[in-house]
Amino acid sequence: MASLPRWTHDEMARRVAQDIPDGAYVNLGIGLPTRVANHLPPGREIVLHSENGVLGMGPAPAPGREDPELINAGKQPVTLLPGGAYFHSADSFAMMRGGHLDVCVLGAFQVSVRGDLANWHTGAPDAIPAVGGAMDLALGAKQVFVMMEHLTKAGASKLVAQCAYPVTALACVARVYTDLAVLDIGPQGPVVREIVPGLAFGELQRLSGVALVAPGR
Amino acid sequence: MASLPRWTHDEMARRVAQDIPDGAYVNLGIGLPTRVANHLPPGREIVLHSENGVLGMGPAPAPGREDPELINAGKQPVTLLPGGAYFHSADSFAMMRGGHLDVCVLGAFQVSVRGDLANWHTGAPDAIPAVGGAMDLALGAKQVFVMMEHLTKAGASKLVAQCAYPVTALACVARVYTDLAVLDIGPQGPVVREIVPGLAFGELQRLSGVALVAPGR
Amino acid sequence: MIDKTVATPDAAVAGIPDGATVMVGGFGTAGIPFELIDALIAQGARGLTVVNNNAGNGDTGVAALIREGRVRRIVCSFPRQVDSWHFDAAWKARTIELELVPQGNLAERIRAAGAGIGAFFTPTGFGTALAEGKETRVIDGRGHVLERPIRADYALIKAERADRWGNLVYRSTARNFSPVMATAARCTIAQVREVVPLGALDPEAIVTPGIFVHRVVVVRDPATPRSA
Amino acid sequence: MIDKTVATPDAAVAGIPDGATVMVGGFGTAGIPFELIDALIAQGARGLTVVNNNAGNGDTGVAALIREGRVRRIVCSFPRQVDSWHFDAAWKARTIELELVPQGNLAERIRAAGAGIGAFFTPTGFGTALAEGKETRVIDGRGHVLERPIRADYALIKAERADRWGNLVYRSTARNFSPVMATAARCTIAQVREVVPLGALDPEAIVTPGIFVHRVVVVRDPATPRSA
Repeated sequence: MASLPRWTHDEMARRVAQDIPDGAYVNLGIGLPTRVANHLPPGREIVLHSENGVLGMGPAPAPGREDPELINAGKQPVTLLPGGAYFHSADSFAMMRGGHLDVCVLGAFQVSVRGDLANWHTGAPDAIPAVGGAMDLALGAKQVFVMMEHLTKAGASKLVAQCAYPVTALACVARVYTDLAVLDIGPQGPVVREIVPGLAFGELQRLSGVALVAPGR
Repeated sequence: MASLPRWTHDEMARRVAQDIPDGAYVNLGIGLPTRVANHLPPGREIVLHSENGVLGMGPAPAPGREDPELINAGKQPVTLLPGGAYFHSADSFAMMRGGHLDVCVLGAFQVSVRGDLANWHTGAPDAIPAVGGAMDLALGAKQVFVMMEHLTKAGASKLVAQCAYPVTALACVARVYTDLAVLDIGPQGPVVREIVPGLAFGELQRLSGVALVAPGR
Repeated sequence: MIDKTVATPDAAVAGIPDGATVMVGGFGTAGIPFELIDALIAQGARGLTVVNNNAGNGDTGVAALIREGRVRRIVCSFPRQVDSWHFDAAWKARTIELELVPQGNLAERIRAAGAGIGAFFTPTGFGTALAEGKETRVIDGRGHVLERPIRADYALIKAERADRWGNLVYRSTARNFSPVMATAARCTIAQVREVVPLGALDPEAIVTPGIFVHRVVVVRDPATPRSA
Repeated sequence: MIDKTVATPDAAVAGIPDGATVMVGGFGTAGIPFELIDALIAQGARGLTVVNNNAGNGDTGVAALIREGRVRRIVCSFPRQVDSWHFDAAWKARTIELELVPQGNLAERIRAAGAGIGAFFTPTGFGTALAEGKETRVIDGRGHVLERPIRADYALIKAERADRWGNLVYRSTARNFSPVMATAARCTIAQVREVVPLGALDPEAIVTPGIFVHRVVVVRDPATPRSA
């Protein structure tokens, strides 16, 4: 396991950022997806949405300039770019549910071969459940991208035939970016678009536990 | 008929205006109800709503100062008072449908003894139908008042056992102001609250065609 | 770089195909995008479904679109007016189809389309001829009608000011249906009196965020009709 | 004359009875009406149902209300946080009931209450544990869940400025749930930094028209928490 070639989190974020076109309206979920903001290609104007009621989010403020009332959905201080706008929560989720965002990038526990997403609850019976905007975000864009490690710490594939964790939304994921590969969720299952350099398709297939469609097929 | 004592339209409007308390949010329908605005008692601050997206309407502008983009739902030029606000049509009707207005005053073809309202369509088969905000207004306030002549030109009562015209909304009318009387729609039917001076209850009952509850009962 | 401005009304309405559903902002004399409608007439699209509160007044705007025979079907709340003669003639000739919708349901159905709501129960219209054939349900003792979203291919709207991202602010009661229509169309086209630099619009006061707007064209001195 | 201002937070929360449903604006550190919540704690109402996006952070605001044992039931989207220890303790002790609602459905259900919508079909939550027992329907090939309005007796919100009619404007992301909560409560109570003369707020930029607001109290220097 330790010898597997892997993309770093920043390399994953850079790879996702490459797929976001100029002019796109994008929501970056809490955690790993937030990092995509640091890698948006210069020259592209990309408008970031946060579900607590803002479009046109800018980078984090300089230290000491934080405003507790200008925050993103992860409750981190942010800034507003020229052209940004504020609105209330119902308008904000209407924007998502209505399919107006181009891309949402989300983290995941598991993604199934038909694009079901599990990212809100481990299913542990004593855990306090919390869903936040996860279920709305999973339906909230023309394309939903997932960023996750390919394997759990125990080495199990997070690409699965059927989600074992409680699902967030059904058949919602378009593309998955892992530390090992980039895969599209196609009608025949996950189609491998890229593999981390140094890893063979056969090895990726063996690790993944579900049938993958080879690149170029 | 010609010898009946009757309140004039302005007297009717003044009577309605007396029943609108200080601080009320009010929508005045097209036609006769619009006249109520001219009779609001001085010293009361009453906020007028128009369903095309304005609260805090003021009087008509001075001649030559009309703005075709500042109009009421009757498409007449109006003004905005200090404290007024603009909003879009969905927010405006949400305000009505959600029961936030205190009073709507509407015209009517007929009102039934259980408060059904008919005011949008004569039912003539060749007439082009048009409803506008009528059905929304009829449900759009804590209290719906109707202003209408008591009798048709042919002398038939517009208070009826059951509406012959297509209904606008069921069981929505709280109070009716006619040129002959003021009546509340109670569980036992219309309760006479006032009669035009010079008309006896018995005569009002005879003209009305439906059983009235006498004042003070 | 995002720049949604286009040079002319003709460029703004380019590509609207025959048979499209087109929402048109405006109520009475307020907020009607006359120059976009004129450009649509010149462009030639036919067989349109038009969604507007009214069915045209006088000889301009939606009335002109109807006069030119471009409208197959209209969805509105109040077609019959003293000066709706072009609609009246088309209706009597049975060359136009009418879906009559209570005004609040019209606004809410348009909002539902923009907000991704599949359907909603509304008390408005319950027990009336306009609810005939529709699913109903009594909720908390009150009758409701199930209403579906109204979506459009295009929305033509008028606003006061925009920036190059397509953020919009309106002026007084010219706002009316335009902000909800902007959310319900695949392509929203706004005519504005002025385009200001990015950042010049107060972010607290933007009514339509640019995400809902696809093309912006400046019409500095738009036509304003006399009061109907 | 309309004058919705009251002198103190204590006067603002007067009359909230035991068992009331109380909406509380705010998301994370933004827009929380701390001074109104403190006044509510001092006032003593018990057995409350609280509607808020979260279930309290640290030792202030909704967390303090929970710590004091005033909350029987909470309706929220995200109770579990690093500093939600008072909720966590009450939940483990089974002294608090939780209705977990996806955040967008929470906002839309609150809006529906304010807008007089009886129920609506939403795609959010379809096929998940949070839709169990709820009516579902496939509309245009997509699964939807029927959701009901969430109403309240009181809403406690924070805004930036008001006038004596109760018109409100907010500041940046402190807006969040407050404008929809204001529409869904029988009595909406706003704490604001400033009351300005009638007419001083731009009628194009008022976010919450005064019709939705019943009491206004000035808290010139409200508490702001550290980032959670």
